[in-house]
Amino acid sequence: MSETAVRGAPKALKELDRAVIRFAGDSGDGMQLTGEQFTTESAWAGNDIATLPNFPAEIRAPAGTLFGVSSFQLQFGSQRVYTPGDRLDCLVAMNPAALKVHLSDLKPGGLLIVNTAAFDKRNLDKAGYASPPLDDPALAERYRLHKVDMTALTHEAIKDLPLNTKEKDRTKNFFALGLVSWIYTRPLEPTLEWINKKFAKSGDVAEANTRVLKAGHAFGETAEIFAEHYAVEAAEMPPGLYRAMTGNRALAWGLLAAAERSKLPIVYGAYPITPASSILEELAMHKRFRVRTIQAEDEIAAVTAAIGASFGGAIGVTGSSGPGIALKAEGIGLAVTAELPLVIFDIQRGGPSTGLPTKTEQADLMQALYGRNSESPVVVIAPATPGDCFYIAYEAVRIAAKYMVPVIVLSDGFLANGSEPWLIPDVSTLPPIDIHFRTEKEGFFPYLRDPATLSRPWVRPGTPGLEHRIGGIEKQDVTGNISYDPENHDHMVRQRAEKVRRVAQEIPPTTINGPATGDLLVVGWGGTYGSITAAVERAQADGKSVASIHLRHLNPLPPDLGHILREYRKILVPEINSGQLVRVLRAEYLVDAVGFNRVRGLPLASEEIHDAIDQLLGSV
Amino acid sequence: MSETAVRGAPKALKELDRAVIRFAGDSGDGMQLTGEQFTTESAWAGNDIATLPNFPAEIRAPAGTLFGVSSFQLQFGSQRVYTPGDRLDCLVAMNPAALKVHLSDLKPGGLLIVNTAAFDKRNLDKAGYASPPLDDPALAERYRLHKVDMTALTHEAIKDLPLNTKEKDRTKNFFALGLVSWIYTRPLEPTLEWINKKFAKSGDVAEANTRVLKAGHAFGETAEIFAEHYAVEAAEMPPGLYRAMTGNRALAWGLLAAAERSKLPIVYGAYPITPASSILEELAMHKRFRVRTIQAEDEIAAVTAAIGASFGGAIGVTGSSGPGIALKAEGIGLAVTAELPLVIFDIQRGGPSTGLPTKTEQADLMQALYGRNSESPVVVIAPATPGDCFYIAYEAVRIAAKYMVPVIVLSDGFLANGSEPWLIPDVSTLPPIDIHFRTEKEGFFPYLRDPATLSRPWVRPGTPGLEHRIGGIEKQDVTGNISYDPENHDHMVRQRAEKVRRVAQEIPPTTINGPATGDLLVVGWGGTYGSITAAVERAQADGKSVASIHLRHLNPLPPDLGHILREYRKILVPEINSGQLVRVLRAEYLVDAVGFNRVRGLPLASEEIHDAIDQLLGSV
Amino acid sequence: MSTSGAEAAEVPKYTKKDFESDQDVRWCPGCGDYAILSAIQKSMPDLGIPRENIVFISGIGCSSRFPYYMNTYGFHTIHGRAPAIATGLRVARPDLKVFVVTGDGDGLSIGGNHMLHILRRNVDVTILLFNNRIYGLTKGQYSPTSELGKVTKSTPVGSADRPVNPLSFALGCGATFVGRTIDRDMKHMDEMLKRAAHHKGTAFLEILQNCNVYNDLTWNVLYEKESKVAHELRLEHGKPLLFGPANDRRALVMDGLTPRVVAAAEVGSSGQWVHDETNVNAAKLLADLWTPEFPIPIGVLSAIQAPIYESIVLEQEQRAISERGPGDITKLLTSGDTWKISSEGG
Amino acid sequence: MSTSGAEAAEVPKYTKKDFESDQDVRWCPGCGDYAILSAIQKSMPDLGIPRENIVFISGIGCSSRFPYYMNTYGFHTIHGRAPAIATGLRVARPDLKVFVVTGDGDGLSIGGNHMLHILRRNVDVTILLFNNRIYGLTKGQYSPTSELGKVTKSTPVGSADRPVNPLSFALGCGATFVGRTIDRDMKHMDEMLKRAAHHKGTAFLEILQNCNVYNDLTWNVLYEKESKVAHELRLEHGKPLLFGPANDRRALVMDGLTPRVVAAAEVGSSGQWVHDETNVNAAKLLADLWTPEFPIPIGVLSAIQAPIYESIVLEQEQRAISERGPGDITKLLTSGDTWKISSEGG
Ligand SMILES: Cc1ncc(C[n+]2csc(CCOP(=O)(O)OP(=O)(O)O)c2C)c(N)n1
Ligand SMILES: Cc1ncc(C[n+]2csc(CCOP(=O)(O)OP(=O)(O)O)c2C)c(N)n1
Ligand code: SF4
Ligand code: SF4
Ligand SMILES: [Mg+2]
Ligand SMILES: [Mg+2]
Repeated sequence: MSETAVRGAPKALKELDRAVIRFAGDSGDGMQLTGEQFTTESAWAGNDIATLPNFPAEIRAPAGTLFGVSSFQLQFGSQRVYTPGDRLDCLVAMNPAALKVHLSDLKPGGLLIVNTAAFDKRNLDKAGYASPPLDDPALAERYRLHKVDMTALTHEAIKDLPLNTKEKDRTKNFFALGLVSWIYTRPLEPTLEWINKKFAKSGDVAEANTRVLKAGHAFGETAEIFAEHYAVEAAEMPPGLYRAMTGNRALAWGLLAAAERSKLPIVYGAYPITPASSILEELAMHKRFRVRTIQAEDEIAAVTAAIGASFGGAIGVTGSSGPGIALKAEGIGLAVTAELPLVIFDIQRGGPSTGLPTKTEQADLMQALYGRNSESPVVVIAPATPGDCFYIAYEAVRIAAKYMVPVIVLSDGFLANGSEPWLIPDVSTLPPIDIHFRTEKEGFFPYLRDPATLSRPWVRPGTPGLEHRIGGIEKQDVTGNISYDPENHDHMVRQRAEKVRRVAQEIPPTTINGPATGDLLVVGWGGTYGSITAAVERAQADGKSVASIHLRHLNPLPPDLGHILREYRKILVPEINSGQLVRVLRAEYLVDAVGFNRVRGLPLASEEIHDAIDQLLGSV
Repeated sequence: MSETAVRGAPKALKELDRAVIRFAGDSGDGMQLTGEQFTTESAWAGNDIATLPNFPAEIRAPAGTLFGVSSFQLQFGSQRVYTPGDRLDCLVAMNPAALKVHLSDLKPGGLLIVNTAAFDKRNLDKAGYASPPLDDPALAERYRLHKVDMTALTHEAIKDLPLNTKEKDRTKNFFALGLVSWIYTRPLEPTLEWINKKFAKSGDVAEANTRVLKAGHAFGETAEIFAEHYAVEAAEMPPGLYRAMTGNRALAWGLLAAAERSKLPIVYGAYPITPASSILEELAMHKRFRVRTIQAEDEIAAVTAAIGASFGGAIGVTGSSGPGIALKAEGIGLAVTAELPLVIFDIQRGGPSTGLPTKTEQADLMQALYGRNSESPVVVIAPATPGDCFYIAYEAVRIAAKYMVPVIVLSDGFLANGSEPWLIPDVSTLPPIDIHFRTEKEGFFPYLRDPATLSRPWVRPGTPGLEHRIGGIEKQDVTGNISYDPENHDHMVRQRAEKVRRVAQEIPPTTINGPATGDLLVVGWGGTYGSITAAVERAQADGKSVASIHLRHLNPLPPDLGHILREYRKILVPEINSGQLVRVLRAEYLVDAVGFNRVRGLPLASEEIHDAIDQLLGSV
Repeated sequence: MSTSGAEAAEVPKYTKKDFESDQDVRWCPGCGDYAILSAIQKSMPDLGIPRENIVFISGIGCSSRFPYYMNTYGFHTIHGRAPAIATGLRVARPDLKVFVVTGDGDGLSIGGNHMLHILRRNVDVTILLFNNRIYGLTKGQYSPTSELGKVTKSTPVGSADRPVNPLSFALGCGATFVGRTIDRDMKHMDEMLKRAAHHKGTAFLEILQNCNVYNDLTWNVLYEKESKVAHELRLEHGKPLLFGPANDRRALVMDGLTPRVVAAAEVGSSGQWVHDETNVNAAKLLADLWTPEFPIPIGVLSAIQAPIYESIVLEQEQRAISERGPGDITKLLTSGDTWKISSEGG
Repeated sequence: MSTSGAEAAEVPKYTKKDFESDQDVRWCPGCGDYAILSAIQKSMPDLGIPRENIVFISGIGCSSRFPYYMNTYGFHTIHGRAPAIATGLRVARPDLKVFVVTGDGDGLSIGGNHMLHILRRNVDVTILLFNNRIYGLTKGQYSPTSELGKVTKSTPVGSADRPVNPLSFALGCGATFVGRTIDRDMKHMDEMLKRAAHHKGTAFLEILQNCNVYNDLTWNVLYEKESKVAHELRLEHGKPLLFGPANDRRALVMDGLTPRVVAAAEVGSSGQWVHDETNVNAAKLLADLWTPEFPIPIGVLSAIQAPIYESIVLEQEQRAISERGPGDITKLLTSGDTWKISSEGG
């Protein structure tokens, strides 16, 4: 991180172009809230931001345990920030367990702030520390260690308020927030506003949080221990109105936009599952958009209810995570052969089976492409960033309705919970979603296809004279009558495949980040967009002949992809799986693409991707 | 078909080296039985045989309708017979609908035998014949047409028996059987024996069928209309005791053999579905082998019940067809991560969705490989012929137990119902299935792996001192304790994949049918073995530089496969799907393999494969 | 909401013919499904709903082939899922009249969970369960309603499962309408079909059906004239529970919490058990009765009113719109914490 | 068969400690699951079964984390499938004592179908359903047992589904043992756990459980001393249905087919309703009762004997073997139609 001294500050104010901070503590310590507030403050400061919340599968894991540690990481900068960052400039550890779990990610010489009050014998034992780590001189040598008794300072600041000890304790995360806000010169206004809104009804709590926040801030200002603090300038970002956006909210709002533009009700059938549940919960709050949520008895009912809705002339949507998507396979197959619009959100998480419910992964690509009996082609698309989820959801509805086809959206736990400053779009500029239900009797057949899209007519039950029956048994093209004719079956298999291929018409030319031809092309999809872009731009800065492309459309693939791949001597495909897209590319284009694969439940580190690039180029 | 006159027969007896015959009629006409009996007679005659039953999805489709036609085809020969044959030497049509549906498959000059009694106005209308086809002179020109009033002749033969008209009518299929048996000089003994066994309790019915069978035979002998008949010599087949074997029975019996050799009970959990149901039904008849069948409430219960049995120390097996396998995906994922033995039979049928329940297909390969959430590797194997199903089922159990891994067996509707003369093996020569349950407490850990197989110990509940818990959440290697540790997860993902890769140790060297290097290699898997081999041997006879290999192991692939593929200039992969194995080979070995794909619910015609070979070679 | 929309539209005068589709019927000759099909087609005009507003949803099975033969909208879906699909359809289109046709396997084996949940949600759907106590389409394996010890293809020495009683199950799930009728009693079927179709909320009607190929005469006790008279108990609201031939009339009475059969003569009208469709407790008692100890109840066991799932869903939507106006995506996007970045910014 | 094998083995003297595993318990502080865990561990020695012959199977949910904390064999499987897995295990190993631990979501939402079928089959498994009327593990969406109109994360203006009553559902499925107990009544839990565990066949025990994070005090009526005394109806076989404080004792009586609450004094012992666990009709009536109109029944509603699925399956196997000897694959392969081909052949 480049530092330049700035004059005239009471304490030395150094300027940074980016910083990576992690707040870590007990599930009960409110680290997620602390991180979110720090994010908002940084957004106000005009920085670009990427965040990474990380919490245990247990609801409220017992205090002090290693598995109970919850953390929130963000990177903010005066330039484009692609990822939450790999290694930390600053770690705030609210207890020994947090220190134990996260210390290894802190850069040597990094800022380490600990709440000494939590470092008692019990907590040290729970964290498995034989001896008190803070007494170990090595720690202070390796890092810029700051021991702060936040608990005491917090209680001091509000001792006169009529709250019990537990309630007072609960505010200490705002002490940490205030302190770190001072260190990075963040504006406190947004948090103060939040406090007043949130605790409007309980004045004392509002007062307590306000005071503690300011106390933390003042502590940094005055305490001797902090020699300097930092400024991170506002980033060069396209002008406009911004908001913080998480992936799941963006998916939900993308559906709302689609409902408004298509003028159709949306029926969202879902069964709760981490990390997809918040889509259901978000949609349930927006009934005014004629989005109807059904919390179904299971995933099979969720997808089939959505199919029933599509049959009725609404937009049927369902969402889940890997295990739930597996259960929907048979239902999706029905939508494929019934040729009805259907949107399926798959918020990928660590697997197999129950796996790592709260961790991220990209390993459902093959399931999305092939996870059904027989030849059952569907459209597969994936968002690149939290904000992109908005456009992807909208696009999914548009394609599903236009082609009468299921569309699977592959998001993941990282995109779902991560957030970024998001330029609010002018919805009227989105491509229209024109629905025309067939009403003319003349020449109607249920499987009479549109020559351009091969889609069959969508008929709303209730339309006089168009009464008809469809089903899951193979049917004759055009008439839709049950047919066991061998040639017709072969024909229908090809029609269903060709219809999905036609969706390639909808894919814009692929943008290449870097030279149009060169030594190495890095190909990515989904939530690894940030890590890959950061790594590639670093390699380019090193003067390497490297480019990257990001695939939002995974089936069908972009028409220009084959051509692009052949312009590079090597192809690297980083994925959070054992190599799925790389197999698809090899099979499709017969190119010797190689994978970079780490399946740790975490985003890929751009540093590691950068190293992989070097290695592969080394061998050029 | 080569014909050579033979002296001294009352009617000219010509010798053929092979013949293809199809019996076709109403679902109610007993064509399946007729075909099966003719098959047995041909087996007695020492021919090699391949059969193709083909019946409607409806149970008893209304009489006379096109969709109600049921047929049974077989090829028998004095040389190795690989397929039921593409085009027919002889077609027996019991009614107009049967003629309408099947005539196009009869070779010009082929033998056409029709039951004139069924060609009344009603039946002609139902079959959609504007004018009576039998009166059309073109028919008699194009084929050797024989109009026989089988119904009348049948009634004549048994007019004195105390059976009602309906009962008498029902025997007419045996008239056809007798007639065709004479034409191809088949021994009647097996059928006569069958009649006496089957109708032991009802003497009149036995008498009726016997008389009608002989009447049909005599009719051929005496009636003027048949100028000649044919002999097909016994085939050169490995000596030994033979029986007719169908694929589903072979799968069931393979499990019985595995139960006997492993000394473990087998729990078969299944939910009925065509064409897999007969495995459940067959197993239910063999309780003495300690095979316990559970007809579960659905496919999810079927697979999870099997998993529960494996956890208990039995061999858990489940079976279904494509739609049911889709429902089992989540359960299979549990077995993957719990690392328990599990065998899954997938009897593939036409799809997607409900599709064509009674027709065959090979389109579940991708589902078997990838149809689960996240990285969820399993072993996938496939039988080549009906009889091979016996060895595949046995092998599946052996591998599942040795590696503590799920094994998916991909059979199909054609193998399931088709039959072949099968050399009865000496079961004691099969590789042993040694089960050792862990009992030593010393140094026990649930996920402590065997260095050779990477399999974890199998512990029978009830073993003192080894009480332990497993589950679907990611676990620490060795200890099996729940673990969210990123590095451990990456490690476990690789361990599970490597364990499946190690199964390659079990795969014998691939046998190459043809030159070890050349212009073209045809690669096949599953039920297309026969069609491919026949086509390739024909091409070889034409002097082409062509070889073929057949893959029984689809995951992992044979270790020598990559090397073999590189020995040929072109690679052709015929499949009854849109190109699945071909994608796997291209991705894995980066070879420019091309597919030959017809998805018609029928076996591939070896003729078409032969043409495809010519085409590809033409372009060499 | 419910099907009001449908009733609003003005309705042509229909006959049975208007509800016959052009598809070949593909059941076995002699199958009980033929009679049910004709009874349902016959009962349609009585609904007073335009044909285009009627939808038949089914799963998989011989019974589930049903929609193809109705000249209405229809969807032959996948095995066991029809109730869930119908739920989604009703939430999207509360103006449609929705029927679900299912079998004992489709509705109570693989589809049992969806059956439970549609019944407790009380979605406004008419469910017709054709119970032939066998899996017909898959050629004769036992079903969840088959008798314990039933010998079938999959149970050569007899099944080991106690059967589920569809009516008891439905009542245990909180069904608001539960009835039973027979494929060979056209008049009763017609009555019951109309009762079920007019019920507001989920109507569960079990139709005893003959599979003459794989389970012929499984309901013979109700087919043969004499045994039918002897064992059939016709339930009629407000009428006492009497059954049996005129010369041997019997009454069903309660003895504490145990039902008993006594000679009708023995009980004065005061002691009689008068059928009350609104008494769910009584319905649960009746659902469990069967020969030989008891008569077989036929008719409407229970019919009550309860909140309808999709009506509440739609009311919530209407309320939200009337209170705060229809959704406006632009307003939503710009609501809450936002900040401007001016072109000079950064 | 049942668990006889287990009982045969000679059994060490256990204490609660012997059933505590070495795993950290990962529930929220204050969760009702802690009390249930300790009650179950405490009840284990009473089983008189060697620890290694006991297996706990669960699905997914906070409640389903249970097996990790028991020092027995355990399998934490997938969501809703525990009953099916337990069925397969019992068929393979009728010598093991098998428990299923599940939740209101795991057992009655996604797992409803397996619950129906294990109950009708009467597999010899003890099912413990922790009912907190919420989805805990997924952080607070409503469940199938949540009250109509329940406001949760997924239902901001209230749920639209009528809840399912676990006891009525189980009885409708033909359950042979149905009981209810409470996480905050150690003594009663202990009694009920033992009763359930000793039942032959499927025992269904609902345990009212507090989720203090997402649905705190949902069972408060049975937590607060006073209201507990006022509303709890303790069911005891052979005892009259009396409840309420000493100074205001009340009796539950039948008025025709409708239960009524009257002052205890009013009914002579003759008019009393004496609880009979073997009367399923009575159990069905009791299952539907709840405050405010009625008391809340706690205890064993119904306990009857019926054929056990896996026992029949195993008997069929034993009979086949004893009648025709153990299977012999070589005999089978060479049975029926076979023919020889001699080396000269062809
Ligand atoms: C997922 C799935 N599993 C199994 C089947 C096979 N199957 C079709 S219908 C049926 C049972 C039909 O029984 P029932 O519902 O009683 O209908 P019936 O044929 O008796 O009218 C089964 C098991 C299927 N089509 N799909
Ligand atoms: C197939 C599948 N769907 C959904 C989930 C997510 N999930 C886990 S537990 C649960 C519900 C738990 O509720 P309950 O059974 O009442 O248990 P509790 O946490 O309340 O004890 C859900 C929906 C999952 N793990 N797997
Ligand atoms: S199998 Fe049975 S239920 Fe199916 S159509 Fe035939 S008779 Fe009817
Ligand atoms: S979320 Fe509720 S049920 Fe789950 S552990 Fe916490 S308190 Fe218990
Ligand atoms: Mg049935
Ligand atoms: Mg719960």
